[in-house]
Order: sequence, then structure tokens, then C-alpha cells
Amino acid sequence: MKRTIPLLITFAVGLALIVAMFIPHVPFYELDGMFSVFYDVIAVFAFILGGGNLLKVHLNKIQNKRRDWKYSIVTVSGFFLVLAAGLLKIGVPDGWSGGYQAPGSLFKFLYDATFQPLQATMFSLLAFFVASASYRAFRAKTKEATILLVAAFIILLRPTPLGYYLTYWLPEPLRFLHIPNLSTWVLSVPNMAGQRAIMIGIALGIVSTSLRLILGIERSYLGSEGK
Amino acid sequence: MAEAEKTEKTEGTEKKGTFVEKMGSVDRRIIFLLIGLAVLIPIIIEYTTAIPTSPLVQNLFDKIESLPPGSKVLMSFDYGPSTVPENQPMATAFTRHIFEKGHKLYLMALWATGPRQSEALIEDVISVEFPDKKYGEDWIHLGYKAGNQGLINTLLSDFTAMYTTDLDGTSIDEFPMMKGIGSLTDFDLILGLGSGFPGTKEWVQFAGDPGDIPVGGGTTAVMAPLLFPYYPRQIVGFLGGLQGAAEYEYALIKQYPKYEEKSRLASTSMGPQVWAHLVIVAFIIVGNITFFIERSRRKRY
Amino acid sequence: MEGQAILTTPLAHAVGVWIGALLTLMIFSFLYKDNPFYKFAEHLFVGVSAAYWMTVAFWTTLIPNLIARLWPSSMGSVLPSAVGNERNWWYLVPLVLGLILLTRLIPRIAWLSRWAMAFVIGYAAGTNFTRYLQSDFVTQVQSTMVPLYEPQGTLMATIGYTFSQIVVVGGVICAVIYFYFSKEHKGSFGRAARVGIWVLMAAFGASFGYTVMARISLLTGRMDFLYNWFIGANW
Amino acid sequence: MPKGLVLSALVLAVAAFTVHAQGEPPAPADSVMQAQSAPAPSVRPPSALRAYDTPNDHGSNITIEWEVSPDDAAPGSPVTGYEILRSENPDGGFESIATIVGSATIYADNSVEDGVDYYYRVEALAGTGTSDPVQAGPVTASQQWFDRSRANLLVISVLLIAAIITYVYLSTTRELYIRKIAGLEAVNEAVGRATEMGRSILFVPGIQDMDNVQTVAGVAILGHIAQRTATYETDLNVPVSRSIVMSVGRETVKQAYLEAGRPDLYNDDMVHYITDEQFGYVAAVDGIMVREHPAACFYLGAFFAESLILAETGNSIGAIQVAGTAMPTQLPFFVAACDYTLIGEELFAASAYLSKDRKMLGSLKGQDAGKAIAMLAMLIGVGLGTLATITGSDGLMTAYQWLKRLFSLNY
Repeated sequence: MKRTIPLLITFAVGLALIVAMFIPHVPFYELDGMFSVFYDVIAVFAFILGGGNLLKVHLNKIQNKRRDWKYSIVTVSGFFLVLAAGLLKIGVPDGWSGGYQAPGSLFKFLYDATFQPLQATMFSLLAFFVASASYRAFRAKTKEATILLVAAFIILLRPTPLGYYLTYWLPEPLRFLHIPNLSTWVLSVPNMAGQRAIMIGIALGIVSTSLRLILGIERSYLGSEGK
Repeated sequence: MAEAEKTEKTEGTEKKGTFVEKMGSVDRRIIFLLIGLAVLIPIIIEYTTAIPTSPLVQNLFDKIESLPPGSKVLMSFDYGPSTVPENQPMATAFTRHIFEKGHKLYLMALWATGPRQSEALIEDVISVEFPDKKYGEDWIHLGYKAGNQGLINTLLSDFTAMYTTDLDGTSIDEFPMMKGIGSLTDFDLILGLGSGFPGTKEWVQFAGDPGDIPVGGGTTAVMAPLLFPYYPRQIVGFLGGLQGAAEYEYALIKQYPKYEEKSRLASTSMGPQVWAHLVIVAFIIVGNITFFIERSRRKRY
Repeated sequence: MEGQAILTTPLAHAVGVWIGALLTLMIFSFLYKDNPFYKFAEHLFVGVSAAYWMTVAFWTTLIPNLIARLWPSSMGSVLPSAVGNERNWWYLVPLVLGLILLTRLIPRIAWLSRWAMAFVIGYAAGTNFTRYLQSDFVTQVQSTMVPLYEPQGTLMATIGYTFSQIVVVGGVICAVIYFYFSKEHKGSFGRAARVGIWVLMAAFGASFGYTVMARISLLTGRMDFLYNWFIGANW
Repeated sequence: MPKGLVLSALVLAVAAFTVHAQGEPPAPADSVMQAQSAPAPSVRPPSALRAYDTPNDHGSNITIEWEVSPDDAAPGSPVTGYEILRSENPDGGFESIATIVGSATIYADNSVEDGVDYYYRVEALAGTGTSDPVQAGPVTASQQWFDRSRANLLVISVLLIAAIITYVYLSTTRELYIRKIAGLEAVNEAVGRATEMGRSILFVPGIQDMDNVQTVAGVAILGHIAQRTATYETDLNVPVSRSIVMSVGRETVKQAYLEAGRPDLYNDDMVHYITDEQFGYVAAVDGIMVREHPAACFYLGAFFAESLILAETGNSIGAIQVAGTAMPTQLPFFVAACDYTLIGEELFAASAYLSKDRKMLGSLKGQDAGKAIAMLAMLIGVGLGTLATITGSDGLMTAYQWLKRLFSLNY
């Protein structure tokens, strides 16, 4: 009961969606769209579990005064402030029928003042990490690492005048060795070959994993076959 | 971080790291500092770079330069507000060059969000820098029509069937510059400014090839690789991302020095790119040189 | 309401910019080392963003796709457009599945939640199978079937074209061989796999280098914001 | 227009009119009535009108095709568009359902009901009036049970499924060789190292939800790693970015601790929810890394731009990092910053590899069969294409085009 029914549900839903790809007849035609809306609704219910866990962890920290408990107060208060502003549509010009993100609402103000700059700044950290990663990773230790280095180097030179001065003097027949042309070639030939092989591999991996899930060979959350 | 520092310090104190070893494992925070400066300083001093123009961009520039004055150039705004930082400088550079050569500019859009960008171009560039150019004689604003590549198809056979009026609704028969425009084949050049679908690729596939019309244009950096296969046979040239726009600006300034001051939208934002890339390239070189020196030393013992 | 006028005034905008700038500096401080400022910004971001996505899910999924479908008349002012349409009983299925997922909160019947998980995993297997088969397997194999020889105008261009096509087709074949699981990578098969990993490394190096420009432009945007705030703020 | 041309146009009109009257019963009254009421036809009608049920659809859709009116051929022609009319009886009651601008030759009518007979008329539109109608029908819309445009996808799917199932079946009887995957060999080494140093293991199952198979694969690997942390009694910390991943992750870890015989070591808060926001989640995980200093970090699942933030911070605290994803854009960053990386398909092979389950290992061999099919198709395709272009023979070219169509999205 606890094990066979979940396996049956996964088998039925997975198979129905695969078959729906080939049958345009009424029930199957909108199966994919309907199931995706069902999935979104389940995900909204799951939010209660997730949000509840977040609050429990931080309130627990505050109660037992564990390490950095003072910061947990920031998380909990930020959470309730934004949730109240959003669900109650505080400050929304046309009240309940107005959009929850309408300009002038507290929710929009908090989004513009805190969420958006924090997100953009965390994203911009990548510029620093790209530099430290390339300093450490692009070393000609092995043949593979050398190819990685050379390919990245050609592309990195492109926007810099260094790239231009390094190769502009090459005579006409060697024109394809000019950095702009060379980087175009590296991007559209070896890079495309590698990406294509990876995508073919991934597609086969996903086809096989989906099949294992549908046939119940891969059980993860139900525990291995033994028990 | 504390842990990492401890290990580094203990290593450092045991044997005084030679200069080479120190250069081999530079503390990541120094790299962060240099990248931060490499981006901030060009912004403060508004440093502009002279990006030498690659043939991909130069071909398109020479094409517009070589067209006889009064040629008809169609520019299509196929992008939204999110890619304005990359696409708008291209529209600006093209417009300046087209008016400088006395060509006729036809503005249209395959994207519903396109007209907003062409209106910004009219306000910021056309009405400010070229007040003498008359609407309906030197340039016209035709606006957006639905249909994606289907629209290009129809325009190829009968342009005026779809665009019976301009954006404000006045019939096209009243505009002298619209005379003789029966289909897309009557244009001397089509410039597709794109960031996705439909975009420059669709202009090549549905207008350039079937109608044998010269097509050029510009796309965002991420879409540029998709256009390489068409160059040079099916597309005159195109601008790839901000760097493409900066290269076109550089070519424009070289030809018409008076744009030195005004035409710097793309090249100023390319400043941080050049400096940051140079810092990264420098660190890669340093990292490899120290690696080779250490390896040769180890081989000798 | 008089309240909303305040939040769109220039003063409110200035306060917003100040908060944004301070939070930006707090996140950047992490680059030096972990410190109380970063801890504050991090914890604030977690709380604010969790609540943000919950609100978005509530107004864009729960209300229009569930409650409006099962109790359209109750929508009233929140979603006037939905009041007219009639009930769609099919939407009881996600409601039930959602509720039995919540049974995890009651240990005694927590095993019931596996039924909802089973639906989710079945949905994942079914949709991913079809999508990846079409977009990644079939399309990629078709676009690799390209003739190696095709006249390109000049002789040099034709040689270049043929060489490039050989590299593409050879590269794809060798890289796919690298992914082989059930065959020893020895002999000529091993050499092909070795060429395959080289092609993959070239692809990784190229796409790493290509995204650097996009990452730098992100930082340029933040630095621009900070710089304008710094010179704009009347100290 | 010179007189000769006018005369020939008239003769043509009459000829065209009689030729296309076959759809209507040739009641003289009807054709006479037609001639009188319609104004002198300024343009000739379109021809070869065909109406048929749109194939491969879920019904209520009829497609109408026709040849453009002879007057419409030359550019700048008087014809500005076409009017489509529909009725449920052949003789009258035709209403216009669509007017198409330009020289279109096809129209899909989706406002019909299944199983009802419809008749269609198309008239060429000109500035001054409309041409005589040309008629087709009866035609009924219906739903199809099989989408023929996806027949090739069905063949390929059946081929792959058959390959995988046969090898899964064969694996129960025969021993299968599976090559070494460096990243997975490192799993035991990483867990061992964490136990020696008395530090925890951090596991990140990607930032996507359970509707992405990469996350499902990541959680399956989590189960195998949890079994090892249970036996070695190592701390396991699994921050997640989605609520459903939290629930499924907890069930998986609980099962793993049960099977390792250490249910006492399991507690729910090992798998805890942070936030759905990509960068809020990464900021929190970075905080966990620098404060708790895990000895090993696993990033297995679907990642986007934040992958490098995790990998670089993990590197700065000196942890062993094993990453795996099937997002081609993020693989370069993991390859550059982590000690071991499972590239694309290797992520999906991991749980079979770690579990040593014979059936799962069999499915890996089935995947290899899929690769053989792909390589064969590509080689044959390239061979045919090259020979066809060199020799220019039609036979080879049609074979090449057929093979390309076999691997296209609408057959």
C-alpha cells in the first residue's frame, strides 16, 4: 500500500505524458498543459512546508540563542513584513482588485529597495569569481587543461586591443588567424561539436532516467528494492 | 576564509615563499581588488576605448558608405526594453551614418515592443541631431505589424498591402519617399536589429535570400554565434553585442571625426570590459609562467 | 488611500536608493571575508525573497488557477474576470494532491504524502522524456548531418568549409564516444575518447571565455549604480 | 488595355467560370442568376479550391487551399486579398468567415464543430468588387488518434526504450562492465576525509524543483551518499531551494539511514528549506560554507549562473568539491573550479554507479546503444550528403533528404 500505489501513480502519469506526445485526440491533447497547472498548484501547497520549515529553524535559533541568533530576527521580521505587504496588498492604489506589485504599494517599494539590489549584487559577484577561477584553473598542467586554457585565451583576447595588435599584422592568406576570426571559428566549430555531443548524451541520460523512474527501477524516496 | 588564511600563513612561515611561489598562488582578494578597480576606474574617468573594427563590422560600414546618396534603407526594431543596452547603440550608430550619407530611412518593427525603441531613437537622435531631415521625405515611421516571418513573406511580394499607413495612421500615398516601394526588393539595404525570434536571422532567411536583397544588422552578444554561418555569403555583416556597436562607433568616428564627442554610448561601456579582460588575461599569463618555472625547477632536483 | 502617495514621492525613492546602496556594499564586503554586514544582508535577503516568491505564487497560481477555478463566484473584487465562468471539477485533483502533501506534518499518516510525490516524479519523467528527446536528441543528430563538401565560391573558402565540417562531425562522434559507459576506453576506441575529451575541453574553454563579458557587464551595472549614488548623494 | 487583351480576358473569364462550376449543380437558373446579380467580374476567381480536415489535430479544424486568381500573379495586380465564405448547405446561406489580405493561398478555419458537413467558397477581392466564387465541400472536421507528423519520433522512442529494457533484462543474468567515473570514485574518498576531520558534508541538489529530472537524479545520489554518512556517522547538511525537494529529500535520507541501520542518527532538519530565490539561496549557502567549513561539497542537479559562486566559495574554504549537472552552460565553471565534475550524462549514471544495482547498470548499457544509433545515423547522413553533393545524383540526394526527415520534428 505505501509502496505499490506511489509506483503505480508514477507509472501511470509518466506513461500518459509520453503517449500524449503521439495522440492529438481530446483527452491527451491538453494533458501536458493540465498536468503542469496541477504541478504548479501542488508546488504552492508545498510552500507551506518550506516556509514553515524556514520559520521553525530561525525561531528555534532565536529561542535557544544559538550562534548568530540575532540575525535570525532579521530573517523572520523581513519575511513577515514582505508577506503581509504582499498578501494584504498594503498601499495598492485600487485596493483588492489592484495588482499586488502596483507602483506605490509597500510590496513594490520593498522589492525595489531590498530584493532587487541584493539580487543584482549577488549576481555581479560572478565577475570577481570568474577572474579568480580563471587564474587558478587555466594552467597548462595536462593536455586537457592546456586546450581549456588556449580556447578560453583566444575568446578572452577578442574584446581587448591586445587581441587586435597580436594578430592584425598577419598577411592576407593567414587572415583566418586574426583573433576575431579565430575566436569566431573556435566558438562555431569545436565549441558547437562539444556542446552537441553533451546535449546528445544528456538527452539519452534523461530518456533512460525517466524510463527507470516510470518502471520503478529508480526508487530514491521509496527506499531501495530490498526493503 | 579564516581557515584558508591559517593554512596560507603556516605555509608562508615554514619556508619563505620565493617570489615565484608567491606569484603562483596570489591571494584571491588581490584579484578581486584589481577586478573591482578595472571596472570602477573607467566609469569614473569615462575612458573610451578605440576598438579596431573587425571585418564583420567593417563590411557593413563600407556597404552603407558605398551606397549612392538617397538609397532606401529599411531598419527593423525587433527587440524589447531588456536588451536596449546592447541594441540601442547600434540603432543610433546606423542612423547617424545613414543620415550622414543622405540615405532615406524607413523604421518598422516585427516585435510589438519595437516601436517604443524606435520612438526613443527619434527623440534622442533624429529630432536632436538631424532637425533638418523632414518626416515623410528623409525618414518615416511605419511601426509594428504582427505576423513574424509571415509578415516578411507578405512584404516581399506586396509591401504596401500591409503598410497602408504610417504609425500615426496617415495614408502612405501622401509621403513622397514611399513612391516606388512595391515590395522589399525596392530597398537597397535591410538592417535587422534583433535579440531573439523573429530577428536578424529571419530577415536573412525570408527576405535576403529569396528576394536577393542585401541584409545586415545587429544582435545581442548571445545571439551573434547563430549568424556566423550566414556570413559573408548571405549577410553583408553584423554587429555582435556591445563590442560590435563599439567597433561600428569607432569606424564612424574614423570616417566622420565630428562624432568623436557624441558617439560614445557603446565605447564607454566597453571601457570596463577591456580593462577587466586585460586583468584576467594578465593573471592567466602570470599563473602559467610561474607554473612552468616551478616545473622546470622541480625537474632539476 | 493617502498612504500610497508617500511611497512614490522622490523622498521615498531616495530612501530606497540609499537602502539599495548600503545593501550592495554589504554584499561586496563578503569578498574580503565573512563579516556581520554580510550576515545581515544575507539573512535579510533570505527572509525577503522567501516571502516574495510565496506572494507571487499566491497571486499568480493559487488564486487564478485553483480557487478561481473551483469557486469562481467567490472571486468578487480580487479577480472580477473569473466570476462568470462555471466550476471546473477537474481542479479537485491538484487540491487533493496538495493537501495529502501536507500530511507530512502529521507523522502518523505522513506516508500518504508519497502519493503526491509520485505524481510529481511521474510528471517530471513524462515531460522531460518528450522534451529532451525532441530538442536535444533528434534535432542535434539532424543538424550534424551536413555534407562535408559544398562549393563556397573561392577555393580557399571551400577548403575552410570542408575542414570545419570534418572537425565538427569528427568532434561530435569522438565526444559521444567519450561518454560510452559499457566499453573499455582502450585501443582505437580509447584514442577516439581522448580526442573527445579534448573537444569537450575546447568547448568548455570557449564558452567560459565567452560568458566573461556578460559577467563583467553585470558588475559594470552595479558599479555605475554605486558611483551615481555616491556622487548624487549630497554629503 | 488594348482591345485584343480585353477580348481574351473575357473569354478566359467565361472559360474559368464554366470550368469551376462543377461543384455547383449546373441548374441553368442558378448559373444565369449568378451572372446577372454579380457585377461584371472585374477579377477572375481563384482556382483548384480544396477543403480537407486538418490532419494530426484534436478536431474542430478544417484547412482550405486554393491557387491564386490568374489576375493576382503579376505584382501590382488589382487583387488585394481573398474572402472565405462558409455554409452548411451547398446552395446558399454562405457567410463570410475571413478576409485575408495579400496573395495568400491557405487558411485554417478553427471555428467548426466535429462531424458537421461544411461547404466553402473563396472569392478574389479587388478594389471594385469580388470575383465569382469557387466552391468546395462537403468536408467534416474530426480528431485523429495518431499524429502522423510524429511517426519518426515514435520509431526512435520505441528503438531507445527497447534497447534500454533489453539491457535491463539481460543485466539480471550477465555481468556488465562499466568504466570508471573519476567523480564517483571520489565520493567515498570525500566522505572518508570528512569523517577523519570530524567535519560535515554539504550537499546541494541544484536550484530547480522536482519537475526537472536533473534534480530527481541529484536527490537519488543524495540517498546513496546519506547511506555512507550514516555508516561513517558524518554530519550531513542539505540546504534546498524548493519545498517539494525538501519533502522528497527528507524521505530519501530517512530511507537511507533506515537501510544503513542508523535511524537514530537521522533528523528532519538535515534537509532544510532556505528560499526559492536563486541568489538568496546562494548567499545563504555561502554563509553556511564559510561558517561551518564542510570538508566536502557536492553540487549535483540543475544549476544556473550561481554555480560559480558556490564552487569558488567552496574552493576558498579548501573543501573537496564534486559537481555534476546537465546544464551545458554551467559545465565550464564546474570543470574550472571543482576537483571532480560529472559531465552531463555522467550525472544520470551516478545513482546506477553508486548503487551497483544490476538493472540500473543495464540501463546504462541501453544508453550506450542509443549513442550507437545516434553515431550511425550521423555518419550515414554525412556520408550520403557528401556523396550526393559531389556526384549530384538524385537517388543519393533523396536518400539523404529522407534520413534528414527521419530525424526532424515533423515527419
